[in-house]
Amino acid sequence: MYSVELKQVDKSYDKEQLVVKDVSVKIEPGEFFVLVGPSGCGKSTLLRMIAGLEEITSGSILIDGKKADHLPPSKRELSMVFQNYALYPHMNVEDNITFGLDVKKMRKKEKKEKCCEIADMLGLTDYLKRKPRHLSGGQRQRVALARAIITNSPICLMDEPLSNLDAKLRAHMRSEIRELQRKLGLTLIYVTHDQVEAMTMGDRIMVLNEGVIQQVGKPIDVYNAPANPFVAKFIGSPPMNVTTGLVDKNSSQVTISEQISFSVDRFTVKDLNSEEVIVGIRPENIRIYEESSNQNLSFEVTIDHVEILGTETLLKFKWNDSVWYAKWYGQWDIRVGQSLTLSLDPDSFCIYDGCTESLMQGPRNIQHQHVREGIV
Amino acid sequence: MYSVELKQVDKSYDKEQLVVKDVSVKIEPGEFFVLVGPSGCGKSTLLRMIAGLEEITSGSILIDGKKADHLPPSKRELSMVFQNYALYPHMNVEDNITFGLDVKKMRKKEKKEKCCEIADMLGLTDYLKRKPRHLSGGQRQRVALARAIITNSPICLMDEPLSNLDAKLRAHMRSEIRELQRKLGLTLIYVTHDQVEAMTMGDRIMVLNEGVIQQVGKPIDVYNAPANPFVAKFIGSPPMNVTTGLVDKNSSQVTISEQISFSVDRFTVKDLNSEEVIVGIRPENIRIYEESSNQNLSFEVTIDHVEILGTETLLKFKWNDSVWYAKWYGQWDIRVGQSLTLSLDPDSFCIYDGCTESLMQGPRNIQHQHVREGIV
Amino acid sequence: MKILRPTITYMLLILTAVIVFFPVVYAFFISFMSGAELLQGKFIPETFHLDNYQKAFERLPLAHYLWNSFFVSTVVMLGQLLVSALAAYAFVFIPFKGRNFVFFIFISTMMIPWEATMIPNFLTIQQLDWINNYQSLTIPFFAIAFGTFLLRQHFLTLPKELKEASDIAGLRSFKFFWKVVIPYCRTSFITLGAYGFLTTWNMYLWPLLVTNNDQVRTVQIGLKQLQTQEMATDWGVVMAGVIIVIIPTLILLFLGQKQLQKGLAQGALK
Amino acid sequence: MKNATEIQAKSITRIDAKWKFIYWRSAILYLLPSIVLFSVFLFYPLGKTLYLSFFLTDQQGIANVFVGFENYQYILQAESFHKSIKATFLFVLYTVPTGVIISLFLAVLANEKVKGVGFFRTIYSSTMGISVAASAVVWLFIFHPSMGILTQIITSLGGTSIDWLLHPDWALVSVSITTIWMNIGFSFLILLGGLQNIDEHLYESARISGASYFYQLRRITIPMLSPTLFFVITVSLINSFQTFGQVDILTQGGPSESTNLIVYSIYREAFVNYQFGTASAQSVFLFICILIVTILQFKFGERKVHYQ
Amino acid sequence: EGEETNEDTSGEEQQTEESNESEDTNEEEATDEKVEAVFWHAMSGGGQESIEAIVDNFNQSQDQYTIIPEFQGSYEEALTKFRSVGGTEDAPAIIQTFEVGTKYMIDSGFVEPVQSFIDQEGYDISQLEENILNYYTVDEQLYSMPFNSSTPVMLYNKDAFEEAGLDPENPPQTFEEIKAAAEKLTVKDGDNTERYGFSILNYGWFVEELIATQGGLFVNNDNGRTNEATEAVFNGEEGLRVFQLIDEMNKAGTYGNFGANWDDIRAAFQTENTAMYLDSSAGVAGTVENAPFEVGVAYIPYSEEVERNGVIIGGASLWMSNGIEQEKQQAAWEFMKFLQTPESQAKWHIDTGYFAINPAAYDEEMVQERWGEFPQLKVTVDQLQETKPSTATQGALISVFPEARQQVVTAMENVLQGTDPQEALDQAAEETNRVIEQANRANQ
Ligand SMILES: Nc1ncnc2c1ncn2[C@@H]1O[C@H](COP(=O)(O)OP(=O)(O)OP(=O)(O)O)[C@@H](O)[C@H]1O
Ligand SMILES: Nc1ncnc2c1ncn2[C@@H]1O[C@H](COP(=O)(O)OP(=O)(O)OP(=O)(O)O)[C@@H](O)[C@H]1O
Ligand SMILES: [Mg+2]
Ligand SMILES: [Mg+2]
Repeated sequence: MYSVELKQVDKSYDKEQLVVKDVSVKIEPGEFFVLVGPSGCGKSTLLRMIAGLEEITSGSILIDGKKADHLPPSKRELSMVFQNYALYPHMNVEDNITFGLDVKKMRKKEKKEKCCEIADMLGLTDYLKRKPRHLSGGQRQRVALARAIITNSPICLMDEPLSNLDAKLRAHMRSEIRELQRKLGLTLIYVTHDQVEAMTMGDRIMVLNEGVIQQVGKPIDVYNAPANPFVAKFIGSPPMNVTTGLVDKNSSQVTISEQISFSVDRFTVKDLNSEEVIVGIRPENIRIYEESSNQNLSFEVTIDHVEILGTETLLKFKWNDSVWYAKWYGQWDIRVGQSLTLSLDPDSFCIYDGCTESLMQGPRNIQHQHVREGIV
Repeated sequence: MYSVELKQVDKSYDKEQLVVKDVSVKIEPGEFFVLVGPSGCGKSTLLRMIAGLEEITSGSILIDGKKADHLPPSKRELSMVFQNYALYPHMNVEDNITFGLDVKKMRKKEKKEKCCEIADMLGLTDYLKRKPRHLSGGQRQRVALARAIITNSPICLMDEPLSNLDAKLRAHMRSEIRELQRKLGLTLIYVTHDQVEAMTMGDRIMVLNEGVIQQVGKPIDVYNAPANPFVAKFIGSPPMNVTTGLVDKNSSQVTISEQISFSVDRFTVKDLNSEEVIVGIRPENIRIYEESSNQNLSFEVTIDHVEILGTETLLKFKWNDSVWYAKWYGQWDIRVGQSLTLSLDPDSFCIYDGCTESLMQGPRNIQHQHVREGIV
Repeated sequence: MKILRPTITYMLLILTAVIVFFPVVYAFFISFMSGAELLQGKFIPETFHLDNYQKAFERLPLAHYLWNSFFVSTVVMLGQLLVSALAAYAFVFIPFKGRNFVFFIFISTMMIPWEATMIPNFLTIQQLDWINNYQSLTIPFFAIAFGTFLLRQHFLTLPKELKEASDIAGLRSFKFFWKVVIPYCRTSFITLGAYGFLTTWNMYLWPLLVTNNDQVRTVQIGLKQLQTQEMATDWGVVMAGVIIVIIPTLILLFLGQKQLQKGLAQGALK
Repeated sequence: MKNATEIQAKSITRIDAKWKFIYWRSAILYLLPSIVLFSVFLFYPLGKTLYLSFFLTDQQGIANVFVGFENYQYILQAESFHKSIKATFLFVLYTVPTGVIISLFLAVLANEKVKGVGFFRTIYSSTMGISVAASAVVWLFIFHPSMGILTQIITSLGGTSIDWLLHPDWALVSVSITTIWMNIGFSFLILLGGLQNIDEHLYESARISGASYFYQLRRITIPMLSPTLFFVITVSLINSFQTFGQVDILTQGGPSESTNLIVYSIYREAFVNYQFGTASAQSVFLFICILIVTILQFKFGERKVHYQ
Repeated sequence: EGEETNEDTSGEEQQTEESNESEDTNEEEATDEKVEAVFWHAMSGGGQESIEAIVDNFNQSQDQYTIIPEFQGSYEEALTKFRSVGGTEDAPAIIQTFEVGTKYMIDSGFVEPVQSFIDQEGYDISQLEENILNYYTVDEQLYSMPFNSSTPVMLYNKDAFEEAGLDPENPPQTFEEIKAAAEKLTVKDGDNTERYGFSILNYGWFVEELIATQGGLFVNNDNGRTNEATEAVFNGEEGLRVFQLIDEMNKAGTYGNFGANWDDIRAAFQTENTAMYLDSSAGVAGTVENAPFEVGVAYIPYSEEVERNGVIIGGASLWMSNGIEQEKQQAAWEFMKFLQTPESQAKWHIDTGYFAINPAAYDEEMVQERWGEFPQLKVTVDQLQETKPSTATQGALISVFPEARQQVVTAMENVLQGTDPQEALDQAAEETNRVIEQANRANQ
């Protein structure tokens, strides 16, 4: 179990534009660390720099505490799983798996044994003699995993390993990879742009945008209290609804769309740099207006689109010049075009500084969201 | 708005094996009809037969009530969107869109006007002069749509049009296509193997397996009362938990795993062909055991895997020799390895004949699932 | 309409095939004719006697020539594959400076007419004392720009992750070349191989220049030897020679046609 | 944020240099066989040719009188060389477009999905396996003024027999026909491969639009095939500039030097007349011609080409 | 050890070894000491068969020398190679070179004149055909040993003569007679000419011959025999007459053009597409044998304005390399002598139709037999023997002969396409002069 540490790492391909900017983070030994961000934000670049496939422009990388900037990939004691699996199409599964061992001049028998062991673990025993093209997507994925695992490298890097699989298989492989990582105690750095994977797999996730770290933390924390509107919108599906509000510093009141207003913490307001704040609320915190709820936080909308996904219903509507979503548990029979009065939960707001975009106040009702501990 | 009717359509490529078997269905004018099923089940084949790209082996196809078996594709008044878009890579967007009109020898000005109109509708105006390879996936998808729409054909066929897009874009395009179909009043036949698309887009869906129709109906009906275990497992994510139970015909009691038993309708039991039934229950209908619930329907399990997806928590565990899932609303702090006592909701069971696999009794608690009408 | 199209297609196919293949069939028939039949301008011989073939083989050590041709073509083929593959590997997988420039130089060599360099080459061979050696028939042809180009195009299609995966595993670059690149690009190797084999098999002027005796001569020279200048040519025998010469290559071509087509197309597309 | 200059300042040039050196070294190793062979058998002779073109050579082929550009001056004003150039360009004009069009036609035909098409593909590609020497001999006989099948067919149909290889105008045509036939196989194979790479869905889409066969051919097949066509045309151009064998066997450059293509003229200058100086000058001229044509081809032709 | 030193031909050696072994197993020792001499020739087809048979005979006739025959492509191709190996160890002991290469060979300095062996040994060459020797004798020295020699003759279709009302036993002799006969022999069917009266192969040699038989020269300085030739003179009146004949007949439609290929013109004759044509004496037997009609052979025509001078010898001769081991030269010399024996010559004459260098061969039984069968063959010999020796019939000596010949062919083809004969000839002469001048410049 090795740690990986990045220190002020920069990367530029064309010596002009920085693709990765000043990234510093320490990945603990045995951690499942997820790197997430939109396409082109530099995730792969970062991973490839750790692997040594790409030079770093400045900064340095420490593996197991030792400087590794100029080590060739093979000396970094890591393995890697590629998005398209990078299986050698002309070799059968067994040869593919033992490919990395060839270098190590292991005895043939030993190699075979090891291969069988791993194949067994991943349920590949029956396919050892097949060529990759005769395997299904999930099986290929497993071969790629096996190939990474067999080298016994303490660090494993994965670059969107599941993005070529269909939804069902993806769900299955998610848990498989997670279990494997636990069992082997790997330090795993996992790149994805799928936020379901980010949410469910990692011990910690790091959200990246345009090469800059946005937030590092436990998935649930990132979900509940996104550090800035970008993270708020990126994590969660449908994304958090975000709008601007005006703040009255005297009364500590925030007004949205001249219609809705609520009060915020006094101290929070003091730190504000501008009159404007960005207010975010997750779709599940938008409710049907009931008599009992706060009059100030309700508004009427026309539903543009309804999607019933079995146990939950998704509503789409326009409000305050942007598209909003609401997500309710259960199957709701709502027609497109129908008018509804909705209300917001004041305790669920995330409030960001309109200028610096940093989080001023997170939601207070996280307790409400059924986090129950120790039920037996 | 034309209707499309299939009458006992068979298809065989090699004159030996039937790829599509005895398919009869009528697609109503203006309907959004989704064809769903696992890979290789014959969806594309069916669609291509409707388009006239593939001959039908037996049976017949009626378009707008008229027999169309031997019409060439261009005479069937339909348009088609392919999975890989099939854009002409050497033509710019405008030429791609107007390709169908070129064939019809329309006047240049008229063509241009029409193209602009459609491009405007789909937000492609800025890209008209670009080549497809300079477009993003979503833009390409839109060009393909535009090309299909511009011909004004009353029927549109789409073969997995979104499968090459990433999740976010897919969600967006889903509603876009649906809105377009409504606006233009198209009869749309839509092939997918993604059940989210199936659930959210169609007026009706048809589930196909190995070339045979499994069920045709409204998505919500299919979800709530799948016609057989195949559909039950195919629709819904995570899939419905399915297990076998023994039935005592006298007492009308079903026993699962010698541990859980519940009674079923007397008349249902009478029709049974065997002693065995297949019992299905959706993950969201598995609850934490509370004192108040039925003792008979509870059991203890060890949790293998937990995934917290923002607003819902997914649990995986083994019971009765198969993998089961439970899905709860909210963020639950449950650790892997923890033991939980769970209970089943007796009103949510789907019970299938163990022999014929047909639905004997659907869930009775669909009302419970918050279907509310006419809230203003 | 449904029947019409295949019918037209078949008619065109047959017609064009007859035209294209006619010269070969014609040569085949003539190879069985006696001199008198030839003068009568017949197309199909009265009897298919093998006299001409017998004469051809008697007159020249054709079997030995065939063997030489086969040997030389095979060696050139292997040499070309190796040399081109090495060069293509460097162009694709080693990011050295000036790569594009060197590649351009390579490609430009395709434009040098072989005849333009033949005289100095002949002198070189002579200085190397390679006259009458298999070396002189093979080694000058090991490096061909076309081969490098074709293989490079195919190597480019190899996912770069394969290279990276082997980098991480720590594989030597030569081993990667040997264990991954070559098997992965089998089609284009077959293509280039067939191409090299055929072109070498068909060489005439150069083998004649650098060989003096039957020992290492190739079958195309044999074909020339069957023709005469001042004395009357025995056309039947010549055509028998033609048939003998083209049959091995035709067989090779028929066998490898599919691969060849795939591979060549790959090289053609940038 | 840091700017570009800062980055450059920070980057460690020493390490850079080390990697560059390693890459260079291994690149050289891999390229060595090619470079050595090219140098010995291509660049050195080319240089030598250039050198010789400024000399008169004696009977042993040794350059012993330096004449500067005299050889060039001579070939540029000599009528027979003008004829050579004219013949070469005519030959290129006859063979390249026709050959490509015929191959394209055959490839399109053989791309139809009908039973037994594999057999026809084999037939069409067969000419690739027939050597220049063999095919020229066969065609020589086909063109035979008295025994040749062509003359016989024409006269039996009541036409006027044609002096295939004897009339200056026809001789070049005859050599062209032979050449086209010989090149069909190669061009056909490449074009067929290109056709098969075109996505079938494009045609299905066009069929739904109601595009006719020829409309599809014009608007889809040809543009999609353009990279392959470009390649075939380039290779055919280069090849036809370098045609030698068929001329040697069919016409020896005659009659009236009408088929005295440049390469053949070089051969004759060098090996029959032993004028290495003028032969070399012609070679250099030819090289420049091919270079120019190829560059022009890449410059203008490639614009029309669509790459995936 | 002999085996080790000569790797290239070791296979060949084994072959001879084997053949010797089968012949006489006791002479293994002797086999090793045999001197090997390489013989480059340019005979393909039947000629190759015959030459190899003769070589075989020689190799078996004695046990000192082994001659190894090696085909080297056409004369030009063989010469090309010789140019580069000449004067070195790699040079063959004997090389067969066509007559137009004579001057080049002499100037090259790579050859040993056979005269030196003749003198050394006192070999009697008077037994050989004088008119053949003349060609290869320069400055009183016989440079090479004549080998396959031929002359042009006119072949005609006797049946056609009868059909046209001409006397088949009295063929036309002069240009005018040819013209007249051709007129009658030409058969037309609408636009198509079914049979032409007369044809000449587009080959410079025939023009040279037609000039020589009028006593005309090809180049100045007595055909280059008294001094280095500096100028072409074939565009003089003799040449013009030949070209005018061709031009006039061509315009009259009685002249058939069958190109530059020997086989084509023969086929044309045999398929009765032309009634008279000029051929090499080497081709006579084959044509007579194959033609489905009676074939007549006549002397080549001459202009009525001059008297007949006869023909220049064509074909090729054998040259001996210098700079190689003495032993090999000796082997070559022995072989050349062997070739001159009446038996060898008789076989050669019969197999190929080339002349016998040694007229004694004609008395050999096999030749007489053959002549009985084909009396036409004798005409060719008569024509040669009747030739008046002169610088004209001795043939031209120019180093750039192949080029000059090519120019003449081009001129001939141009005339057939309608160019004025004088203009065509002048152009050819001018070109030839240029090359001669250049060659002289380069070889100073
Ligand atoms: N080899 C390269 N040369 C130049 N620019 C590159 C190179 N590789 C990547 N980039 C650029 O660097 C940026 C980051 O790319 P990177 O591949 O790291 O993104 P990513 O986060 O992995 O995206 P994705 O989710 O699409 O894989 C992009 O803007 C990309 O265009
Ligand atoms: N052209 C063909 N020739 C022979 N068999 C075919 C052909 N096309 C499809 N099949 C077979 O028919 C069956 C159904 O194929 P089809 O393409 O309709 O499946 P699908 O439902 O569209 O699958 P997917 O979701 O993977 O697209 C498969 O078993 C397939 O192998
Ligand atoms: Mg990436
Ligand atoms: Mg499909």
